[in-house]
Amino acid sequence: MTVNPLDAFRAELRDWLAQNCPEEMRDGLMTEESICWGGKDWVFTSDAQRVWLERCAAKGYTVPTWPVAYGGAGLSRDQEKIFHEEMGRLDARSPLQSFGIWMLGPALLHFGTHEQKLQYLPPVARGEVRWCQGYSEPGAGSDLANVQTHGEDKGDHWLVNGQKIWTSYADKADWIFALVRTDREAPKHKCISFLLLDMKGGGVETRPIKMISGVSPFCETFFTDAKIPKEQIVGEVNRGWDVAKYLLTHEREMISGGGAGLSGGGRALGAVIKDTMDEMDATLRADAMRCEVNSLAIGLTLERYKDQAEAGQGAGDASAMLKYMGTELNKQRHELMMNAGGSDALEWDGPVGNRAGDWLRTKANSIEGGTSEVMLSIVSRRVLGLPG
Amino acid sequence: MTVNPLDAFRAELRDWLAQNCPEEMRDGLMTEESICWGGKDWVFTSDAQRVWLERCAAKGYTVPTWPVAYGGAGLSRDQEKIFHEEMGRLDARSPLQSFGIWMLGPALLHFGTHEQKLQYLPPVARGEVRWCQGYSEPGAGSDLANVQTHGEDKGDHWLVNGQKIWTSYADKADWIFALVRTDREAPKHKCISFLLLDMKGGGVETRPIKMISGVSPFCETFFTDAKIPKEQIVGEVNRGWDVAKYLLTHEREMISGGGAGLSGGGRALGAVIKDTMDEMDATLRADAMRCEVNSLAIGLTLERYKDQAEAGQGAGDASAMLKYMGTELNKQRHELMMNAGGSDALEWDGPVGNRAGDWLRTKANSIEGGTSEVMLSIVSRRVLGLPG
Amino acid sequence: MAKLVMNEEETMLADMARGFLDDACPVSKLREMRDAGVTSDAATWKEMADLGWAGVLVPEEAGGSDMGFAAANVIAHEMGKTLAVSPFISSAVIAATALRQVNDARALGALAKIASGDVTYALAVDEGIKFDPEGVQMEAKADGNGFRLNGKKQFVVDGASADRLLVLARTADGLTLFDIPADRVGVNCDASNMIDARDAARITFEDVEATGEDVLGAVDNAMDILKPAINAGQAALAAEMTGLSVGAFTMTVDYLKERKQFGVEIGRFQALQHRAAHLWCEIEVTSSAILNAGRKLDEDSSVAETAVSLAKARATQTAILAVQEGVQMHGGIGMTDAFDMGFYMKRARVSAEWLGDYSYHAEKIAAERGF
Amino acid sequence: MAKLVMNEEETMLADMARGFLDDACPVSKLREMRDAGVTSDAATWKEMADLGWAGVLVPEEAGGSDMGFAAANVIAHEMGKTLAVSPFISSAVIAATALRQVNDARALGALAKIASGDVTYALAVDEGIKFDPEGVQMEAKADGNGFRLNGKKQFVVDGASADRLLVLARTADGLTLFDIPADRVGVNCDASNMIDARDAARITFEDVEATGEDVLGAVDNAMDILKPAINAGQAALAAEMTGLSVGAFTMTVDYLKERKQFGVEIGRFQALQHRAAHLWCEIEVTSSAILNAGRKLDEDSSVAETAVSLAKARATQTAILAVQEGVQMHGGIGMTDAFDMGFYMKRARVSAEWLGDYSYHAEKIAAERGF
Repeated sequence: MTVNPLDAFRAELRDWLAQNCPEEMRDGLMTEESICWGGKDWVFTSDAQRVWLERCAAKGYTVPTWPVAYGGAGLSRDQEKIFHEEMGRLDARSPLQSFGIWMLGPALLHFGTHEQKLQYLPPVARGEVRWCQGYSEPGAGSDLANVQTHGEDKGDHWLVNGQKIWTSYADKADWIFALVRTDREAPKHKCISFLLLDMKGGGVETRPIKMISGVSPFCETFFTDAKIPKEQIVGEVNRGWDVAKYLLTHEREMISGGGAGLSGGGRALGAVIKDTMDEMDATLRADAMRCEVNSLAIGLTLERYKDQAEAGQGAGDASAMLKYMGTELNKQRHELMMNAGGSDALEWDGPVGNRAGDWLRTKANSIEGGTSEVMLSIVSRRVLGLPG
Repeated sequence: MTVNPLDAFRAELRDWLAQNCPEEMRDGLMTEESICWGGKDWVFTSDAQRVWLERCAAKGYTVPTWPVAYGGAGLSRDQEKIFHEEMGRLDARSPLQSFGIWMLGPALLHFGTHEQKLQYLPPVARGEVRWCQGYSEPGAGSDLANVQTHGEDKGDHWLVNGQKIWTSYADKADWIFALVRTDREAPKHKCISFLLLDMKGGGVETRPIKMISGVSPFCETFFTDAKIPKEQIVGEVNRGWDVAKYLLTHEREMISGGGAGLSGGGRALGAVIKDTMDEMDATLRADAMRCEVNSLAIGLTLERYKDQAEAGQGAGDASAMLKYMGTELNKQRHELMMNAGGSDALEWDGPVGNRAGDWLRTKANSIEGGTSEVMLSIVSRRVLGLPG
Repeated sequence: MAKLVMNEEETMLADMARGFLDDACPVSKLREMRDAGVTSDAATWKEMADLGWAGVLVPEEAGGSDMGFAAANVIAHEMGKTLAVSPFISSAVIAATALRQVNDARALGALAKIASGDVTYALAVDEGIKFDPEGVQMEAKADGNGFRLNGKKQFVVDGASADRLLVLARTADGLTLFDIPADRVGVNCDASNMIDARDAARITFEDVEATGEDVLGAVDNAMDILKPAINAGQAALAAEMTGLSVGAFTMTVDYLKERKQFGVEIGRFQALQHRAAHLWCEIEVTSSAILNAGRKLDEDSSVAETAVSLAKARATQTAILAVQEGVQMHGGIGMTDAFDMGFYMKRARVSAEWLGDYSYHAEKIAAERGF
Repeated sequence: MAKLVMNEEETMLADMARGFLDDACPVSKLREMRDAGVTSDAATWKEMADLGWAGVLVPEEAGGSDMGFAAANVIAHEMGKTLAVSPFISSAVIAATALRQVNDARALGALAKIASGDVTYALAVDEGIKFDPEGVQMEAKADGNGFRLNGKKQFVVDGASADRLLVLARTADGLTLFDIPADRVGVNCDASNMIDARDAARITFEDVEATGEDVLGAVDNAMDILKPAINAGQAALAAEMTGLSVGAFTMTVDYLKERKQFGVEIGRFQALQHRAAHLWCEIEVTSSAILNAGRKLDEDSSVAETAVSLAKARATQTAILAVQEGVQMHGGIGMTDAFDMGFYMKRARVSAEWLGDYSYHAEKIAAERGF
């Protein structure tokens, strides 16, 4: 009797999870408080969180699809699906979240040298180094290629001066990857390099920005004569926009995933609705149904795009659709959760926790990583071929 | 004891209506079949329809706010409100509908000479002459001032050649008011005259356009060497755009009125909902409530704009709002009525009458008289002062 | 694991179908039929049968091509693009799926006739204005060894041209599905004058006699047979509606590129661009639900209910948006009968109601999600 | 006949209010209070009282300005534009209207204290997460000549700073409205940490003694007194929300004119233009409902329910749209605490819930329309 290799993988994984996922990590939570971000300064919120990270890292399960050589588990697309299904079955928390996983990883895996991958990726996979992203600049808004931060060529290094904004968790990060203008004359898309900077290497300062949700997930980041060795570049000099564009596509899919509820947050609306069924009026119920229908279909679309990618059909500009639909859905879902919470949801840390803070946080979803308007324009021009 | 003059008017009117409105005319209907359009070729659908028109015309009640000299009853704004309230109380049909009342009347009352008013308005008020409107031209779409129909100056008359489209009921009308280019050189808004043409005076032909609703309320209208005496102009030569603009504002309010349900059609959704309550699902009910809320508020807005006009504050460009909101509402209402009708509504002249035809007809609401997009652009630029 | 990507066979099937339909069933064909007062097209159905479409869900032993539900969706999707007229969903999808649940020689014979296109079926369920199979009241009273059927059905799609009817009726302890010829004594069929110019009928049953032979599956247990069939029909209809959305959308985007107003192509106006882009996003998301419904049906057609309801709910909302935007963005010309958009709008409306409207399916999903 | 146009006095009142509020209560004032953890501002309320606002609904014989409900709406509307902090709706509108229904010397005395600004009131109705006065369960048990109140209230707006509370409780045969001092023994007030940085509280009542003197109106008949008061409060709140919408909208349109992206003002982008225009249309339509509610209340405050529900339903939907568009169109900066838009968004959310959300009021209208 032959056993389907996928079935065997599933059985083995299920076993491993049963034995290794601590009980406290089986609540499926994805809140600001429960997430493990890792990094040099990370303080584990519980022993269980530390153990769970260490065990997963040892198996490559913090970055299941990365190659084993770089700290991953080398899972295929089918195995990855099974991995998420089995994690979901246990309501297991994600062992580690990080911009290193979401953003730096894909950039290096696609554009980096073997040495760079070996140097930077395993610490990310083990949760030892925390990264942040330096793209936006003050006043540039949606015009991301409008980079003013400048890197002067000093032979063996660049001398970087300038300012970034909306750098998520920069105050807590160890390293930053940033778009830097390395040519003053060349046109917008041919003057930018994608550099890697040690934030504790001198010349980098951060200042948190307080948001309407009351917290400061974003910072302003200032570079003053920061010295960046020449080898800390991803891709070629002045071709950093290619890397950035690649990552933008990737980021869109990632952000959309949050919205479609494939991550833990997605279960929230359904749970809230069940909890408040008795008090829920007809209009709220009708709106929640619509939201649920859209959520399921957007989730399937994310799956479809992943399957397409595996089949060699990259999403490209169509990923703007995922970003747009996923984030708009997420905003709507949180509006409904506020509505369902009534006056209990109107207090900071009231009876329903930080629901208001989470709601306000979602308002940034359709702005960060490219606004909904930019996404629609990308679809209109590059997918539909409309003029202008 | 003094009697409030408005109360006295109401009492008298109520009496008159009770005695003069035929029983058959007390069904509040406003369907294609029930409307009396008047005109030389009009065939009354019933004796009651004829009697009702004649009695109203004799009192000036077909055009209650027009001056008595021109066939109206000279009612004030307050009296007009009472007139509509009392008509509504009896569910009385409107005795006469016509483009002469809605469009030619306001144009002549504002721009016409006393002679023109005396000549053209009383026959409209009595339902003896039916007018249509010749604005749009093929290919011009929303760009109404793009007039190619040409009137050559022949001393005592213009020789008109060209083509109009979307001329409502032109095949049934006796006269047409039309925008005609009377100067080939002058810029777009200074070359157009507002002319009055006898459609049976030679040189005018019409061809009905079949619409998706299955009927042909619109026509193409062709002018071939049509001779128009010089006195048949409203306003000055080459200043017809002023008249047209004035009428567009007026038309927007009128079309919006249909949408807000101040005319008979507005009661339909409420009635349908009550009839199908048992079969109505939660989503439909929630949508119908939203529609009802918006309907009431848009109706009040129409009232407010009328009250403002009476107080000397013309709506001007803000009338674009009425047109936009009213027509979008009406489309939505008919979508809901189709939904409420289920499969019964999917047959031409099925168990719920011509509901599908009425639904399809509403799709033109947000196109005719200026598209919703044009209305939003008017608000954006002229009301909000946004650039572009 | 089944992937949410069209595989090679499906892509080829779609290409082939598109080629045939563009040629044999452009919208102008529907227009001609409408103008002639004709609602069915037996000759084209024969051609489709020759392509294997009538037997898409019929086992090979009965002469079918047995391509599966996802393939049926692919065909329906392409049919939607040009509003092709055929009894595909009624006969090749719903009836074939129902008959397939019955594992006997008679059913196999019926399936063979469906596959060859010699016999067409229609599903007679609705009695009120909304789809509600569980609420069927029409009576099939036991009478000797058989039954007597009395009652009225409406919105029987493809019912005026069908050779046979699947009739759902109430028996002593539940619902029973009858498979009877449309010309049996007591069956009176009134063709409905449908806005989409397609075949649908109101059918009355007066003391119609049915034997045990006419029962499909077990007495009082219609749903065992009918549920998978309805699931399959709803999925194919959702696919057809999504094809319709794509068809209407393509016409609209083409128009935005061509049509000039105020001196420029209207497709340069950002407000229209964003609306077109939004509509494209909606269609793209709905397409995932269609693909998923096909995959789930192919896995197990009796438990695909949620996936199918998701597809039909999304397809309904999307198609209605697509035709509304289609008409509005075309302006006056979109409102004329001479232009094709009206046909899309009317078909979308009929399809929105058939086999359960948005709300019916959204409620199914809500029930499954526990609220 | 009352016209749906602001009359001269109303226009003057609005101008005057705007002048005062821009000066005394800009959004920066709310920001300062929020940063200092302060939720009420007695000094400014005194100034407002001197302007006649606290007594806007108090008869002249009690020292009020007695300007009527439409005038109260005008003031609330202006307050909404700058998010001015005051107990205007709780005290000057709701409590004053309630007390006015009671035609006795004690009530007149209380009204005088409201008008002078010396005493402020809060309305304690909610017990669950949604507004539902008819469903109040808090018990006021007959005890000798008086009552004992036991229970909990939440979302008592202006409750932490109020001198007196109007408390709705259940008595033997219905609901009764009590007017008691906030510092009576057994009343425990917990200030809620509200997202809009305004005053609201959770209040518990433990064996609180109340005499017949403390009852407003008749025992078991609270609604005779409370219904007009709630109507008036809802209308004023709707007016405040519409002022808030105008405030957020004005900031947004100004930003569209200034802010450049890709080299041009973002207000040139047609998609944003149309969205801004749509929002303006919504605000304009809602304004009519506000004006109408004021007129209807001035005609007869006890039968203005539908007009008021229309105003609150529309105002809620419009304000939520206005702040959503406001944040989105401002991009990242709109999300920062340093920018004022967040204050508008949070206040809109709180106001949306207070005194009945959209759905509560839409259901009232549906009920009145017979479905």
